[in-house]
Amino acid sequence: MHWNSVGEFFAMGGYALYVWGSFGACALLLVAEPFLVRRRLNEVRRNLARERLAEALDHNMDHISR
Amino acid sequence: MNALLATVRRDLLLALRRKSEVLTSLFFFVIVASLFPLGIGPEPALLKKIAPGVLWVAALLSTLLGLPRLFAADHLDGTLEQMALSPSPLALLIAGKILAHWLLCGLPLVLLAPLLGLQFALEGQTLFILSLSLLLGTPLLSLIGAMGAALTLGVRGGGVLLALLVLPLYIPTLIFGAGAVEAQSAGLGVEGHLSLLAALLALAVFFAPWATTAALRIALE
Amino acid sequence: MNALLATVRRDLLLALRRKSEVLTSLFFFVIVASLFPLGIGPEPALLKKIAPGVLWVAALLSTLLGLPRLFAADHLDGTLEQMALSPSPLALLIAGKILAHWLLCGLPLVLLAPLLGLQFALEGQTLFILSLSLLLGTPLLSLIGAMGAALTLGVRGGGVLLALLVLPLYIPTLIFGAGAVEAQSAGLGVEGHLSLLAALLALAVFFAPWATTAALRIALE
Amino acid sequence: MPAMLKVSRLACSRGERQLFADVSFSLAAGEWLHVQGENGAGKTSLLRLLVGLSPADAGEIYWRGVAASEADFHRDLLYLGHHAAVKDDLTPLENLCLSAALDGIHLHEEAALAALVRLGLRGREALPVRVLSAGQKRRVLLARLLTRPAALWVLDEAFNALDSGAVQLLGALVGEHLARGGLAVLTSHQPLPLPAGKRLML
Amino acid sequence: MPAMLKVSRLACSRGERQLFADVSFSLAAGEWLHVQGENGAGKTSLLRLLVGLSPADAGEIYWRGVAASEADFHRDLLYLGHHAAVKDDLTPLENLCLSAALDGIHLHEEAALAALVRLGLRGREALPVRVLSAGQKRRVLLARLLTRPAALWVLDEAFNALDSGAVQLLGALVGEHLARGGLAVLTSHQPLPLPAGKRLML
Amino acid sequence: MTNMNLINWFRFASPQSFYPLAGKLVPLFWTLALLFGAAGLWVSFFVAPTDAQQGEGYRIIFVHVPASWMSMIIYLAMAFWAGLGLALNTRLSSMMAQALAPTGALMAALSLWTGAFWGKPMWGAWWVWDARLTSELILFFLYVGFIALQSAIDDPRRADKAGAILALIGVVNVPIIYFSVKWWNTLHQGSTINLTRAPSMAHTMLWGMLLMALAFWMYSIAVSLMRLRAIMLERERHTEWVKHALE
Ligand code: HEM
Ligand SMILES: Nc1ncnc2c1ncn2[C@@H]1O[C@H](COP(=O)(O)OP(=O)(O)OP(=O)(O)O)[C@@H](O)[C@H]1O
Ligand SMILES: Nc1ncnc2c1ncn2[C@@H]1O[C@H](COP(=O)(O)OP(=O)(O)OP(=O)(O)O)[C@@H](O)[C@H]1O
Ligand SMILES: [Mg+2]
Ligand SMILES: [Mg+2]
Repeated sequence: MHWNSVGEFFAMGGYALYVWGSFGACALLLVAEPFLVRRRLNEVRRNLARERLAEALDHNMDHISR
Repeated sequence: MNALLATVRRDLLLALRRKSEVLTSLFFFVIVASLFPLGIGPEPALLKKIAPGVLWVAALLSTLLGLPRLFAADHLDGTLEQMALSPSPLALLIAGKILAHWLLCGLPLVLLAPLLGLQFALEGQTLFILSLSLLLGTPLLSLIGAMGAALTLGVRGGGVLLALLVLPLYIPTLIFGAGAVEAQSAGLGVEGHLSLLAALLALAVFFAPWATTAALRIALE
Repeated sequence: MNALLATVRRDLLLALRRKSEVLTSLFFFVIVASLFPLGIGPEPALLKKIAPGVLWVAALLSTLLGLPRLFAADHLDGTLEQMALSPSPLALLIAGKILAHWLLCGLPLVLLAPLLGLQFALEGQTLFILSLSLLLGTPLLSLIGAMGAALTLGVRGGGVLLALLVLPLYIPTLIFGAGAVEAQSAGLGVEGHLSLLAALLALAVFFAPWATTAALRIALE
Repeated sequence: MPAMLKVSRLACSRGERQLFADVSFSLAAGEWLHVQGENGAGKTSLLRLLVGLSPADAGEIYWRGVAASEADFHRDLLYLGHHAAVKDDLTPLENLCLSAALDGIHLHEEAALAALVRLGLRGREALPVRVLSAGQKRRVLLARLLTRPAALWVLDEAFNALDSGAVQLLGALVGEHLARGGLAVLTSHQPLPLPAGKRLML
Repeated sequence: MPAMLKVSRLACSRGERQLFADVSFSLAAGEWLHVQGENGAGKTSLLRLLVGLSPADAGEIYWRGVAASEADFHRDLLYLGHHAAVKDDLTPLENLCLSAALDGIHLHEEAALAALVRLGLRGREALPVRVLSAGQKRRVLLARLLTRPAALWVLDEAFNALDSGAVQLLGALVGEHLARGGLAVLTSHQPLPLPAGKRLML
Repeated sequence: MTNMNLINWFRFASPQSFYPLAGKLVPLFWTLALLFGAAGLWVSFFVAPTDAQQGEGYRIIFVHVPASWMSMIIYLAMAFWAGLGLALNTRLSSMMAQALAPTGALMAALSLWTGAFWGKPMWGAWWVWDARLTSELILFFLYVGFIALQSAIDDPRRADKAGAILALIGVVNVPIIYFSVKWWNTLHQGSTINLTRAPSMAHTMLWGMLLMALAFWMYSIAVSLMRLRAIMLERERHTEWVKHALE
């Protein structure tokens, strides 16, 4: 452990912009991507569910009209 | 006026339907601008010196690349015929098409140019002038390009002929545009160059749609 | 083999019928190469330094400009379908089309480049290396370009997507080609660059027609 | 009845070939003209000349008694040619709405949908036109007949590529148009399901 | 007579739509098949599948008893589709000679000229195809029927845009082909001037 | 015998049997990714010593190198699956390729970004036109091209095949990236991981890098599997198994 204070840790020996710029970008994108994928998956599921509901309604209508 | 907006809406919709189109026009700009350092070598001082010219030529070429498509599709499938027979004045519809072309091919370049300028190690103020010169210059490129596209419509060997016709007309724009950026990075005044660009633009806005319309009517005969 | 020659003959005939085509492709090369002095300013030392890069980029762009037309016309009017159903192997016909493309868009550049090089104040030996590098490089551009053209055939936003796909693949050719000329004008050895170009070319000659054919079959489905 | 469209002594040549030299006819409200002739006789050329897409060598065209070039002819005219004139990347619905917008007409989506359904494109409204069959593409174009009010219909081989049901339907549409007092100029190599009209043999 | 072309249980779907699921037929020498159906029924799709331009979802195609993908099928096959497949900038004569060359056939100019004349293009051989009328363009394409020997003709709406004389002529050509022991698969919305053949309703 | 194996493999390769399996694998890989990531971050910030020449700036290596490696590995995997899909016409492998592409593009972008943020302090420039940097940029463009091409074709089967051809053509670029530092002498650092030679870096640094690389690897698998599940549902929405899969 070679950091004497939190401030020193964040200063990164004068390279703060570069080190945190890199790690920050990685963190941001690596967190954002799973969320986007998750949203896509949920959306697909929602659409499928809606389609099946519509199909079920179609069937009901068929029964009634018959 | 409604008809103009309708054309713009239609062309934007068509472009969005080809999702990739908007993005890829940008990518072309980026890639062309990046080709030069590859061909010329990585010396930063040299790169900085040629940056305004390279970026402007890249903008010009990526506008040029989109030009043949400006009327060709509408011509081939007969939509242009229908436009010529439409009750709305043809010049208005054509102005709409040119505006849409600029929104799709010109505006993105203006927005992206500063980023590419960074790659070539340009500074803040110069980047600003670069964007400004492109903001005045790219509509001019679209307007002039439209005339060329209309003139070469349906002509044999159109695409390359178009380049041949249009590039000479682009030269003043290029000289004043790149000149402004160079003047700025050399610490000289830029108003002269920029006001010439603005004057050319004003002229073209009034003149180009009519010329384009006339050329299109001939192409349809 | 006969079928290959027949395709070449046919494409040359078509190009001659559009007389302007052969000439204008050349003109494009000339104009792009001449735009740079305009955009960058007339300093001779600077121009000489950027000459190899500029000429190579111009060659690359003027090849690129002709690519979308490589298969598009044959696709639209159904000739490509007929070729796929012809008793002759499709790969052979396609190889013929690529060869014709090089004869029309590549070879003229090779022949004209030394003249343009003079404009940029290059010397005799360097001019020779410039032509040699283009002689090895332009067929490579046609072969790689054909793959891209086939992949984007009939695809929405084809023209620009094509540039997006093909330009990255052109980069090695550009680096070695322009590199050879630069090395020569810097007085270094050029064999390394040229033999790499030749190796790439050999690879592409065997591989590209097949890949192109496969991509075309997909486009026809 | 007064003639709405009057054409006198039109002449047209292509290359060194004189296609026709002395075409005159007139149409009153509710009348239609069947332009007939072999392949290459000059039917398409005549129609393009009539709507003003190419200039005539000689002759005049009058619309409601005024020379067509001066009259507000375009507003009354609907021309559908050999070309599909639809965008492959758009859906039939979008195609219809946008071409109305270009004509300066505001078209409600329901009206557009109704036109497409009438033309048997139910279930295809939302597919890109690219994937439609040859006949379906023609139908998308023909839907404009229902959405764009125009007194004069000029249709060049509109019956091509249509199945027999669609031929009947188009016949009925033209019939209704005539009954409303419209005019039509048609070309076709097939017999048409229409009451007898004027005939012009090229 | 043994079947030369045998198709069994072909299936094809486009998008989510199943166009057909179980198409089987066989043709012997001298027989022809009329594929019928409404616009969008899947006729063009079936023909493209048959000639191998697009893959089938299921089913097999045999030519002379061998699977078509392995047989030397292309040599025996002539497919003319919706497309014109002629170059606008070339003359009819050049178009014909060059497409023969691509098929690996050497075509004498007289033979090509004779074919064009038979199709009523006398006087048009040396004009660029661009200026020809719609029907004349189709005729240029159809001239290939006379210059390219093939046992199986697959013609998609070949009767479109033709005038009645040309329709008769094409009927006669197909008739001769059948009489020589050829096979043909045709689509058309019009009644055809041909002896009754097999029919397939999609 | 081999025949049996092949049949087995095909059965396994069908989307309906892989969908639930992928669902079970995703949490597993997330856990691994988090574990390796935590350990890797610990090593990279608190165990690894300060570099003699570069000071603290060198710590960028702990994200730069994993991102660079993954961008190449993912490309190879994508090309492999795409090629398999082209050759055997298996639906699943094409979907795998499609699922991998965006993550690969992300990794390439991160490699470029972190490289630029490293280059500024070390070389004094955000960007230089050196062979490795350029070839990595090409890799990024190849990913973007692959995605753009696939999204531009609406028939999925056609999109798969066209994408596969592009992916296979682009494979040439990967060895170029890897060997660029060897073939051309450039600014960029050469490979430190070398089987024939002892690692030239301090062991702790090496460990940090490896841990982070593993974390990135697990992350990539987890995200791609999630995306794969979404793609499977989208593409097969009309099949019976999807209806049951949702229950
Ligand atoms: C945008 C700029 C950069 C790009 C695209 C890039 C790309 C890459 C790639 C692809 C690798 C992995 C290849 C391999 O393992 O052999 C790599 C590794 C590496 N890079 Fe970079 N790099 C960039 C900038 C930098 C900078 C500025 C430095 C340091 C001054 C640097 C230092 C390293 C180191 C130390 C490795 C690890 C080499 C190894 O251990 O194998 N990179 N880089
Ligand atoms: N430059 C030219 N030189 C000679 N003839 C020409 C030229 N341009 C056009 N033609 C002829 O003019 C005619 C044009 O006919 P048009 O297209 O009007 O025919 P159409 O009656 O519509 O035929 P179709 O029934 O086939 O559609 C054709 O016969 C064509 O060959
Ligand atoms: N992606 C898709 N989604 C849904 N339907 C599709 C899709 N692609 C094609 N189709 C449908 O498949 C059919 C293709 O028909 P095809 O072109 O084979 O018809 P055809 O029988 O030749 O008709 P025509 O008589 O009009 O030429 C059309 O009904 C079309 O709407
Ligand atoms: Mg006609
Ligand atoms: Mg059809």
